[in-house]
Formats: sequence, structure tokens, C-alpha cells
Amino acid sequence: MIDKRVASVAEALSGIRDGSTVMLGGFGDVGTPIALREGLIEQGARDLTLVCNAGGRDGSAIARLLTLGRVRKMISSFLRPASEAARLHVQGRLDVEIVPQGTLAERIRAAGAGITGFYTPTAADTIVAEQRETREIGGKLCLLEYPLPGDVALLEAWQGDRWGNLTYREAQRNYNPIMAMAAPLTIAQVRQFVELGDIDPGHVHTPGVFVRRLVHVPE
Amino acid sequence: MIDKRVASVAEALSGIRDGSTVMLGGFGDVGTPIALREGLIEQGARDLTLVCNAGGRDGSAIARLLTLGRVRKMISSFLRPASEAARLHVQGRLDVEIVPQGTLAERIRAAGAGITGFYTPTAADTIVAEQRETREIGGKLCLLEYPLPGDVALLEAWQGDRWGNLTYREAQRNYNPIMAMAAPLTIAQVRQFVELGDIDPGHVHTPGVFVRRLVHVPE
Amino acid sequence: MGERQPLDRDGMAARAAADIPEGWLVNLGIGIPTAVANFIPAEREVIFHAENGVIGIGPAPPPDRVNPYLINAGVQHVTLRTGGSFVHQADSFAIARGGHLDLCILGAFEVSEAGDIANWARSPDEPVKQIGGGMDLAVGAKRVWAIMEHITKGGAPRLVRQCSYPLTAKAVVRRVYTNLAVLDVTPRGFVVREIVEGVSFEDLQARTEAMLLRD
Amino acid sequence: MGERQPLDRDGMAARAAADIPEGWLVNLGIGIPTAVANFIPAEREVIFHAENGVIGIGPAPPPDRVNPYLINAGVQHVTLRTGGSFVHQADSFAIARGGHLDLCILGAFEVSEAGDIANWARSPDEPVKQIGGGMDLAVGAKRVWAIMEHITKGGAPRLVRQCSYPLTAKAVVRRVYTNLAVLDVTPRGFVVREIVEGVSFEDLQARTEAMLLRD
Repeated sequence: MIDKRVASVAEALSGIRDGSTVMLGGFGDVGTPIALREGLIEQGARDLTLVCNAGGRDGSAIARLLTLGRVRKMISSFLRPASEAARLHVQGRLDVEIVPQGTLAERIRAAGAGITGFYTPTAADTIVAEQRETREIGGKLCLLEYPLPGDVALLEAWQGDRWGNLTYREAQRNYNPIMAMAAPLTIAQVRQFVELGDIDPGHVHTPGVFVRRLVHVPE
Repeated sequence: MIDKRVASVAEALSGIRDGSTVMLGGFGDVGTPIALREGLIEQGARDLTLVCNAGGRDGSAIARLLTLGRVRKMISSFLRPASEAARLHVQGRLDVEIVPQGTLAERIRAAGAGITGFYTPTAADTIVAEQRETREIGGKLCLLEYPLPGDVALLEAWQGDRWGNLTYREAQRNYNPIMAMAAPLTIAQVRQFVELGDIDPGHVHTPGVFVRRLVHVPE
Repeated sequence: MGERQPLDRDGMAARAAADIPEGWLVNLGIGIPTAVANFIPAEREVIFHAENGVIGIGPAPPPDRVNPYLINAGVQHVTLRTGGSFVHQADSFAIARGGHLDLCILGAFEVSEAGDIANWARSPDEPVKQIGGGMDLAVGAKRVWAIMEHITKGGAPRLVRQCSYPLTAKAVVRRVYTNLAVLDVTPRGFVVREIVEGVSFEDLQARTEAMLLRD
Repeated sequence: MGERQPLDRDGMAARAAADIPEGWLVNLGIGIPTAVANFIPAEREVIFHAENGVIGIGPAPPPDRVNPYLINAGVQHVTLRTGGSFVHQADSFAIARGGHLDLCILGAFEVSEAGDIANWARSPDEPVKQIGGGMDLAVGAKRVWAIMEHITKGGAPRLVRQCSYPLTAKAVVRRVYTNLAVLDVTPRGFVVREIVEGVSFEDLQARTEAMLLRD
């Protein structure tokens, strides 16, 4: 019997290795795997590359991982100037790659979809494109972008069943469905464990085939 | 008040011009906009390019459009050798572009997503790639593919509301959600008209913003 | 009526809102653009999109009716209109990049007479970059409008021949709403469509680096 | 037991089915591969994927319980297992191309000792092409197995040094199930893992163009 449910956050995070690229779902505080991010502090992996929409507010688990020196690089669509990430970056202690938000989402999606590169007009006319390969397609200057895969993806979802099928509430989806597909070790914290079959097959947002482990974290 | 519902198939199809690229949803008979395809015969547009998964069985509306000389080109993942499309192609009376099925889906998706080109390992080592641009990425030979947009997309869905929000039943989804995004004039035949709000916001499969017209075609 | 000019932030938002017809799919940038939604009458169905995958954003909820799972791209609590829906981040930017937005309204530091927009950094050397989703929205929307003060607090013009700040996108802005005027970006440059009462064309030109054209 | 060899189509399907562990996500090509699902015991949870966006395909329904909206990629009516779900065509091929399939089993005309597979055309000049989804599946799955008769009806070998038919993909096949043997594709070439009773290694080599290696 397939059963991807595990009993604890620690078990869910076991085996994450130093040097991993860890994707963190969520936008603002919505769809953000708070318990898994906290657990990552305890889990101990270092030399991490974090992929997440934004740089992490002070007091957040991301900021604490940064302060603890556990993060080598952040890949995000923006950093708040008054954040730990920005301070460490300015001090030369953190590598930062800022990617336009839609390109960030598309690079994650490409990694999950086996697309090995794509062209986008986004940022092609800007300093983001400096020293990089561009190409005119249909009269538009386009920038070549590469997929962004993770080793691990940490998600938050609403419901989950033992096959790993997930649903999200409202804006909770954001990066979670595409990160689920972009890493071989996808771990979801869910608000509710439900029986297999409780989620209507037509309403599954992330098919369980993309998920390796689920842990129950009630509200 | 936004209301994309129209009263008849003829009204739904009005304004489709000669020379249009028309995308046809469906896989087998599932999710196939039978009434809209039939209506296209009556509607009269000619010199069409059809984009659809497969070549169309004898007796189908596609085969009849072909026989009537209304189709200039077909873009599909395969043609049955014993089909009208194959016969016309062998006679040199129909242009045919055969695209690997996943690449076909991805090209349609790229058109809807504003991606102006992508690389895929699919078919890169095959005769499909002859005389075409390839590139080695991460040690894999990859083929450059371009988006495939339509002028018109004809879909079948299960439920639809006045904003154009759609749901699909079971395998009815197939090409319909991606074609909905790939053409400026997307027309859906739906099995049920429902009130705005009857579809749970979390269960909408194709947001109405991709749909221009809906027509009710009961089972 | 001197007291009505120049427009305040709400005045600029209301002026832009008046030009949005029913049925449009619209993305509003953070800052003044977000306020545009407050000036669309409830009976005019305009569909607001947010980068985090919300389609059909309604007004802010009363404090006691907040849904913690429902925010906009500015991380503010919002409501969903009847008929709204949700998509994931890649589909949300497929909407933006794929030409599905009828309109995107962005704040700006500068707009050039060619429609270039600079709205994310004041220097290419800023160590901490805050790009966000503006570049995707600017290249992808069917039309881009900018809302901004006509001049900076220091008195420098923002409607310029060439942007001096790092670009967000080239040749995308179609219209600019400022506290003093409404201007269209045309192949000939900025055409003044409207000036607030009490300001003359010459006054406006004096506060604008680019050459202005009369309607 | 001469009557048990060579294997018939169901025998080949059953032999392959025996090697599929619980929990794998598997795509089955049309023809013999489709029959593999019939030989997975119901209690072993193997998740079958079809190109048209079905995840978790179950057995064929009885004729009076057909759901007309539920077919597989071979356009046959199927059922959905509890826990199954649906995705659209681009997401379905994201599963295939993106390395999410633990296994894809394809029929084949020829498999080369380097793992090349030819399964869609007998000549590059065929006027009507039937590519379908095989090329995407072959390059994307974590492992590809081929099921085919060991030789053609005319007696020609199908396990070859180099494919003579147009390729579906290069260097992707990991294992071949024929009516006579199970063979792994290794860096040294075909290694024979199993031969049906009554057939010797030499007999098998005589029906194989490529050089065979003993296990």
C-alpha cells in the first residue's frame, strides 16, 4: 500500500543533505510551509541554496537560517533592503540571484516539465539581460532562460491523502504546485489528512505522483 | 454585466475568417467540440489551418471539412493512414505538420504563456530534427521549438458560467485548457450553463478570462 | 477651481479608473495603482488579477471577516468576487506574459517619450534588487498605463526623453496619468489628452523634460 | 516444458508485470504494453498514467458501466482507481518529459544494443507519419522497457546492432522483454537475464543480430 504520510516534521525532513537546493513554497504567509521551514533549522543541513519568492522577513525561519550561516545562495524575485538576506548580501556573505517573478515561476515549471531552456521577452531589454544570450523572435528581443530544479521542495497544502494528492485553499496555491514538480524530494505539510478518495479526482490540484512525503500540521 | 453566453452555435462561430488557424480540443471523442466542429462546416470559413491531436476519422466533421477543400493545413501528432487527411496529403492536396504529442501540447501552452521558444530533448535524435536547430544542454541534445498560437479555439467543457469559467469531467480536459489560452477567440460548447458562483472558485479548470463565447449544447 | 489641482493619489487613481471599461482583465501594481480598484463602481464588472494567482479580486474585507488564505500580490488581505478563481504562479504569469491582461497599471519613477518605463531601481548599482513581477507584466499586458507624480519631490521631471534609471521594459507604456495631466504615448511622443484645471499647456511643458504635443 | 515457450502476448505482458514494484508511476504504450496492467494484482498499488491526462487508471469497466468521459491514450474505456486524478495535456506531458514516470513500457520494431528504439515508422519516407507521444515518453521516463517479439514474422532479428528504422529516441531502453528472453541493455550491450525453457543461449544468439552477453 502506498502511504506517503509520516508522523513528524523531523521524519519528513530526514535525509536533506548539505549543499541541497531547497524550494520553499508560499507567497507572503499564504501557502508557506512554516513548520517545515522551522524544522529545517533543527534538521541541520548547511550550504543550502534557497529558492523562494522573496527574501524573508526578519524573524522568519529563512532569516534565522541565514543568520546561522546555513545558506550559501538565495534565488528570489526580490529582497527587502531591510532584511537579513540583504544585509548578508551587502557584506558579501550571501550569494543572491534575483529573477523576475514570472521568469522564476516559469524556470521552476520548466524544471518540472523537462523543458531544458526557453525564451521570454521578460527583462530582455533590461540590465538583467546584460552579458547574457538574447535572440530576436518575431521582432521581439527575447532572453534565454534555463530551468531551475530543486533537490527538495517544501510545500504547504490544505488536504492531503496517503497517495500524496493535494488541494490548496484560495491563494495558497501560488508556487506550491510548480515546486512540487521541480524536485525529486517533495515534502508537504497539510492542514488535514483525508482518506484516499475523499478528494474528488477532478479537484486534485497536485497529483500525488509529485509528492514524496506528507506531514500533518494542523492550524 | 459580463455575459459570454450566446444562443446558438452559429452565433458562437460568427466572424471566423478565411485563413484562420483553428484549434480543436479533444482526444478521441472525449472533450471534443462536436457541435462547434459541425457548425464550422456551415459557417463557411476556408483556407483553414487545423490544430488537433489526430487527423480525424472518416465521417467526422474534420474529414468533411477536408473533403470540402476547406482546410489548407493540419498540425497533429499523428494521422491515420486510412483517413481522409492521409489520402489528401498523399495526393499533395493537404499540407501536414506532424508534431510529437508532448511537443504539440507544449507549443500550444507556450503560445498561451507568452513563451517565444523552448528547447526539448523530445525528437532531437530523430528525423523530426533534420534541418532544424538543435543545441546541447546539460549533455542532452535538444530541439528548438516555437509556440503554436491559434486565431480561434473550439472547446468542449462540462459546466460554464456567464464569465466563461469552465469545468471539465474526467479525461475531458486534455487539450481544452491549453487551447483556451492559445487563441484570442476561444469558444466553448458546454453541457451545462450554471449561475455565476455555482462553480467553487477552487474548482475552476479554465478561468473565464481565457474564454470569449459559450454555447449550451446538452448531451 | 484651484483646490482641485494638482490631483492627490486618490484623484489620480479615480481618473484612471474612469477609463477602464467593463469586462477588462486588469493587473494593478502596488502603490497608487492598487487604489484604482476602489473607484470602479461595483456594478461595472472589471476583473482584477494578482500575480500570486488570484483572478477576480474584490474590495478589502472588514477586519472581522479576513480570510487568511486570500491575499493580493501586495500581501494585503482581499476578497474574491463571485466568479473569481485561482491559478498557480506559473499560470498566473502565463496570464501576464501571454497577453491576456487587457491592462496593467504600474507606478513609475520615469516614463520616456518612447514608452520606456523605469519603476524598480534608482541605480543599476543598487546592491539589493527588488525586481518582483513588474518586468513580466510590462512586456506581456495588451496595454500598460503608468500612474505617477508629474515631477519628483525634488522638482525633477519624470516624463523624459530617455529614462535615466534602470528600465523595467522598453516601449510598452501607452498612457500616463499624473497629478497634472493625462498623456498618451504615441509614435510622435507624448500627446496631452487632458490637463487639470488651473494648469496651462505651457506650465505642463515647463515641468516635463520631453516635448509635449497638443491633442 | 516445450508448451510454455515461446511466450504469447499475455505471457510477455505478465513477465514484465512481475518486475513492477508497488508505488511506481507507469505509462503503458499501446499494444502488448497495455496488457501489462492486467497482470498487476489489485492489492499492488501501481499508478498508471495515460498521455491524455489520466493518472491512476484501473481495469476496463464492464460494458454496462462505461463512463464515456474516461478513456486512455489508446481511446479505450477505462476506470479510475481511488486516488486517481486528471491533468491537462501539457501537464500530462510534463509528467512524461519531466522525469516523473518511473517506467514507460513501449512496443518496438527494433531495439539496438545501445538502447536506441524504433517504434513509429518502418521507413523515413512513409508519407503519413504516426508519431503520437512515443518520442516524449521515451526521452522523459526514468526507465524505458520494450516489449516485442524476438524476431519479425519474416524471421528478421529485432535486437540489432543499429536500428534500421527511424528512431523514436536514442539510448533510452534499459530492458527488453521478448517472447524468448529478458535482456538488459548495459554499457557492454545486451545481457541475457532469462531465457524461456527449452531455448538455449546459442539458439537465442542465432535469432539476434546484436552480440549477446551471458548474465
